[in-house]
Amino acid sequence: MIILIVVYILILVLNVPGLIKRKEWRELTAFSVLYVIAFTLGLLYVLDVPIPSPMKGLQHLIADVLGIKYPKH
Amino acid sequence: MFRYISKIIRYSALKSKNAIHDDTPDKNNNEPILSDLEKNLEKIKGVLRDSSDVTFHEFNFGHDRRFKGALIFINNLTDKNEIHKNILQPLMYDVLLLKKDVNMDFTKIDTVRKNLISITGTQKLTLMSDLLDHLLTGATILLVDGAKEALAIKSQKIEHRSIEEPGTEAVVRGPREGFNENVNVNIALIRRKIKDPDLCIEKFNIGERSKTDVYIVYIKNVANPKLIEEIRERLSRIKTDAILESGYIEQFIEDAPYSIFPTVSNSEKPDKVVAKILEGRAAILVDGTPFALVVPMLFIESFQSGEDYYSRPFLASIMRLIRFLSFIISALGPAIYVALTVFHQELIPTQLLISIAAGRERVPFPAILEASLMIFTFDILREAGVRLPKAVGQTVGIVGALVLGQASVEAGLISPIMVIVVSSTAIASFAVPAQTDSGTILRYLYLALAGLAGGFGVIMGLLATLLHLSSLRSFGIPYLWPIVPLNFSGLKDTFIRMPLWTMSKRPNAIVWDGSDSYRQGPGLMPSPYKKDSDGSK
Amino acid sequence: MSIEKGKICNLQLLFLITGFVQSSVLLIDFTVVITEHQTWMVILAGLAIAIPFILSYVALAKRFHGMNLIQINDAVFGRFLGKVISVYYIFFLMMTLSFNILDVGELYATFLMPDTPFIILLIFFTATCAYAVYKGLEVLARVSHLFVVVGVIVIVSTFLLLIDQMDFSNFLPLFELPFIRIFHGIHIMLSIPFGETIAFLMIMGYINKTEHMVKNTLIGLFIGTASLLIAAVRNTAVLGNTEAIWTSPSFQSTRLIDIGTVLTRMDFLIGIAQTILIFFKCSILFYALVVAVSQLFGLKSYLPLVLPLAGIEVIIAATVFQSPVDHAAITQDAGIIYSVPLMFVIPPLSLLIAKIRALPKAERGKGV
Amino acid sequence: MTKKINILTSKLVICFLMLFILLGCSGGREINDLEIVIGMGVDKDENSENILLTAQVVKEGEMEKSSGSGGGEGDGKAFWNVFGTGKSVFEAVRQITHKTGNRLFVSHNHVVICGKDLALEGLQKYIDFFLRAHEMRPTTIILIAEDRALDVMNAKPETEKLPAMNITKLVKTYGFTSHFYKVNMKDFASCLMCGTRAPIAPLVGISQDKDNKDIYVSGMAVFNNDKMVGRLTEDETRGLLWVLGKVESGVLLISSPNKQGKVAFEILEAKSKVIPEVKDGKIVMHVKIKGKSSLSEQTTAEDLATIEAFEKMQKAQTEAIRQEIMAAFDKSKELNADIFGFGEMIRKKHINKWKSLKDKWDEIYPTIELNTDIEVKIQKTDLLKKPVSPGKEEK
Repeated sequence: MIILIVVYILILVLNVPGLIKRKEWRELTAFSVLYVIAFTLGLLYVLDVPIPSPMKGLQHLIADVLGIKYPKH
Repeated sequence: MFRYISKIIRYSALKSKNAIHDDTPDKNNNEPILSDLEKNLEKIKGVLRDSSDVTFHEFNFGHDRRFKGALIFINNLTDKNEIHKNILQPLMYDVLLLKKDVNMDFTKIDTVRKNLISITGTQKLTLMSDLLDHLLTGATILLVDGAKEALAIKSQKIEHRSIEEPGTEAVVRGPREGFNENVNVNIALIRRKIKDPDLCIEKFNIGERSKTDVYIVYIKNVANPKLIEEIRERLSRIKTDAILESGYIEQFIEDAPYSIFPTVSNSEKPDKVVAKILEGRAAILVDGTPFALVVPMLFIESFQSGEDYYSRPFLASIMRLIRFLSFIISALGPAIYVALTVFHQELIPTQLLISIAAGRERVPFPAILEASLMIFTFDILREAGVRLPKAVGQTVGIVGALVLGQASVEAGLISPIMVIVVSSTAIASFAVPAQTDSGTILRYLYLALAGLAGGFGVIMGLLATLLHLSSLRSFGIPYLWPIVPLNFSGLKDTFIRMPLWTMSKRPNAIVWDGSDSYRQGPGLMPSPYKKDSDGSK
Repeated sequence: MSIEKGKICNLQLLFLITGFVQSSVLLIDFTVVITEHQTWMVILAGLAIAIPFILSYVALAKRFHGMNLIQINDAVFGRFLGKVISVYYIFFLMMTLSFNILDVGELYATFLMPDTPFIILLIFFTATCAYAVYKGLEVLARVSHLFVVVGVIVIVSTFLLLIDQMDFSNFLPLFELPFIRIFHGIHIMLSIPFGETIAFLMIMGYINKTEHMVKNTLIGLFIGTASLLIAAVRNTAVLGNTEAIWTSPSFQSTRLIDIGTVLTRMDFLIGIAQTILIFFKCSILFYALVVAVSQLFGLKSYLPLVLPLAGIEVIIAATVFQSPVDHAAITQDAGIIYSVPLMFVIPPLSLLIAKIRALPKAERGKGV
Repeated sequence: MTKKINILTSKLVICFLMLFILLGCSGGREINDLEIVIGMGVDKDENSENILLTAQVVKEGEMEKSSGSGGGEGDGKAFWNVFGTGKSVFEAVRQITHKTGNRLFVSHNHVVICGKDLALEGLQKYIDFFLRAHEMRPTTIILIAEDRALDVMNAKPETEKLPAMNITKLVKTYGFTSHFYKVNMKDFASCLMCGTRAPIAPLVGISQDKDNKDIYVSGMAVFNNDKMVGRLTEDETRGLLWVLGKVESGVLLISSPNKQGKVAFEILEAKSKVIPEVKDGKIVMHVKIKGKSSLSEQTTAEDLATIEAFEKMQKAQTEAIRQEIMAAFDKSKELNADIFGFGEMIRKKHINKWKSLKDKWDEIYPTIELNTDIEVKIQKTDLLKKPVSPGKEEK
């Protein structure tokens, strides 16, 4: 938990000042969006909150809804 | 955040530097030399009022002693004999040999120079600052009343060591001479090996206070003009107060100041420097140090020794492979040991594992601690051994060997295998002198990684090192050339050394397309006898 | 405006592709369970089928020189649809990258260092990949031949070290399995090493000369496939009928090395070599992903996105599958089905549309 | 720009290093904390359903001591046999930690010895762990004890300090006689998985002479599926190995041409090829064996270095080999265990016919015919041309 926060603060420190100095607001926005997602995911992981797996969803969609799948061998 | 802090530091540094500039007393440096001798002398005396080693010698000369002159020099930098014999004597007495009616006008400095001074290497000066510069580098300044110019006469007498065999880079076969602290001697040593009009020696003067002479030495048509331009540019960018050693220059011009790998090589041996100049590199000689810098540096240069080329290629190739191996051992030895014994015991053959385990039975520390302790002790010993006088150094060595080798094992602090690992690592690290520093740092780094994540950590560290190395450039040349990027003709002189007659091209990363990139023509492979030769058989 | 400033040369492309394909040596294990001793056939068939598609990627890259996949999508399918397809691609790249990171994690968690926490291995590994991406494509391309050399040495040396344990009658009978299994195997083969080369569409735009691209791509593919083939042959010849029971046959076969009493348990060294190869693949994928995302957002530099994306990838890799069993089951099924349009439909389709609309000329000014 | 990146990356490196230190992960184990297991034995526990697992742990100190200071016999056994019981192998392995205090380190486990009672009951449920555990080597040698594995593990050999190492060495050098064969876990599993092929494993026992126990390996245990059903004698084993082409060397004894004594040959090389033939339900296996041998010893005084004698001896040799093969074949029929893997061979060559044979292989196997074609050439007579005998003139 603490490690996670430290790491993410480090990431922030590494990237943000440069972006602000170079006035790259678009980059900053993209960075912040991804940063927030990454931090949220990390936090959820550390807190043991189950994170939905996109592949499970796909499997469900493709195999059960669309019915495309290989037979069991 | 770090960036802000560093900015503040940088700013304050800049400010303090400016402050130094403001304090300098010679504000009037750029004033011209006046025709009034008294005033000139007054001014110079004003600037150098606290320097007790400056001699001002005023005298009259000419047939009727109507010309007034003054000699200014620094006592210990100049050769008094020379001044007496070749400056004062002609001015005051030999002038009398001239017929009276010649009536020269000795208020013109040119007339004085051409007719009376019997030393070569004189220079006319018009500015006060130039005058001071020359005076402080050891020239004798001649001022004549009525002339708006001064004459700087070279009469330096600089004490220097004789040419000796350098302490580093000892060879079994090859020239024994080494550079010394006098840059003029060093240039002479180079000049003596390349008798080519294309050999260029460009002079720079760097250091606000030290005014150190720095020379770029290269061969026109062989070295890439872009490289030379880059060096000039980087050298002229240096604004510092003193250059005491070539290391100062190195740190101001290197490509990757944050890298642990050096991107500028140095050498004490003229033959080595000349060989590199002939490959299209440029040497930077700095007054006051026997170490010449050579740029650009390639990583493989660290593994090449001058002797490789003097001895026949077979053993030289094996030796070179051994050097590569020793670098690997020196960087990875303890890390591999720790990774194996802590994480991957299954890789050790059973019998060996059992004896390692038996050796470690009494050792209370974890392997990582044991290893770092041992390496640390070794580094202490090394540092102490280098700094101490020779006689004491040996004692330290013996004591150290006993402490490290025997006592600590018997006391159960260190396992015998660890002693073997660390000592072989230590020995190996000296096989590649150019990379000893980086090897030492890497050793600690990899050891830490090995202790944390075993072989996985080490391999990740290696990958990062590889990527770092291959992203480095030294004056535009990829550092790992010819391995990364791959160059087959360059590989002839990498892991093995091919015979000299096969390497007819200079390294093609360094020389540029328009240059004379061939060392020699093809077909130089020696053969017992030629068909057409009419000589003995 | 292209994001990457470095240029790569043709020979480097060859090595990049070789290394990319070669690094799937561990991943043929997904196929082995299904096709057993006929895996080698499946690899060859996969290559044969994949070549036209990969050539279509190359043709696309040549046609839109200097542009990457995202730009091509925008150019071909228009602003909106292009963006949708690009997001699809980005999802694919993200998933593929996380699977590969996970593969390393599983390799270590199952075989080499089961006592070390899984997530830490992932972080270590992803951090190193991020470092590689920071260094840029040019550096990666420059060192690519070293990775290929490591791969070839490892694969060939394990083959040679195991040669006395091989029983080539294990390949008999030649045709035993029902066709559907072979087909399934071919599909996996097509997707996992070959189809993933779609990531190269993010890179191919930066090649300085387009002349020998086809040739070099093909040679790269052949060398890479040869490595896979050697590994598959080794596995089958050594493991025989037990091939299908192991969690990782490729790895198990190297565990059998027993030369004298010293050269045993080479598995860790092999594991390291595999790690290096997968690292190479992951770096390429990561690079493609980062560039794709920053292109989608229209950024000038991809560097700020590296670390957040690395963070996301680690978590995805850690949570996407519950266990290797899950991993294998889903990869063999939905994992290869969802990406079919990306690999085998969209690129040829874009090529076709581009041809009909004579696109690159009209769009070049915008793309460059 | 690039410079900025350089600074950034170097900071990045520093940060990751900090990260590593922060995480301070460790999955390592100090070598001192290892209990190095070099051999394991599995037996049935006397009174219950449990199994009794013997792990042979090396006592490193003892190992070093005797090698360092020469003699010093003392009571110092260099190994420690620890026992654990449990319903499964893994449970028993973990049970052992109650006695050792450390987890067992089984990466250097060289042999697994199964007790006879266990083998009779079926091995399938016990070998899983030995293949699955990541520390185990698939090259671990498997042996069947003639009685209890525990006794074998306890025997203290003279030259080697560790019984398990001794057994490994014995098995690995099977080639001197080819009277047994090295079977490792992976081979055993492979046979077991095949369905038709009968797994085999060497048998190990102890011979009590005077006060010393010696370990010996001879013959093979034959399994049907995973249950031990019988054993091959030494000659039968070699018969089996002839067919499989695994004979490396060995002594071949025949009576001399004049029937007065014996001649011993050393087998130098042997190759085999088996061609299955399926003709209207009848299966004939053609075994072709090619080999080389050298005359190593003779007990008679006759001059054997003649062309005629060579011919006769070669014939006798062929006959001896055929007998060995047939002995093995008959035994396998008797046990109805396809130790040769004929079924596999048929599957590989005649997949279509195999499909119909597969289900009733048990019934078909005893009806298989074996056709041998053996050609073993005598290559040399070593250092002597003529026998060491006083009466040359007698001839």
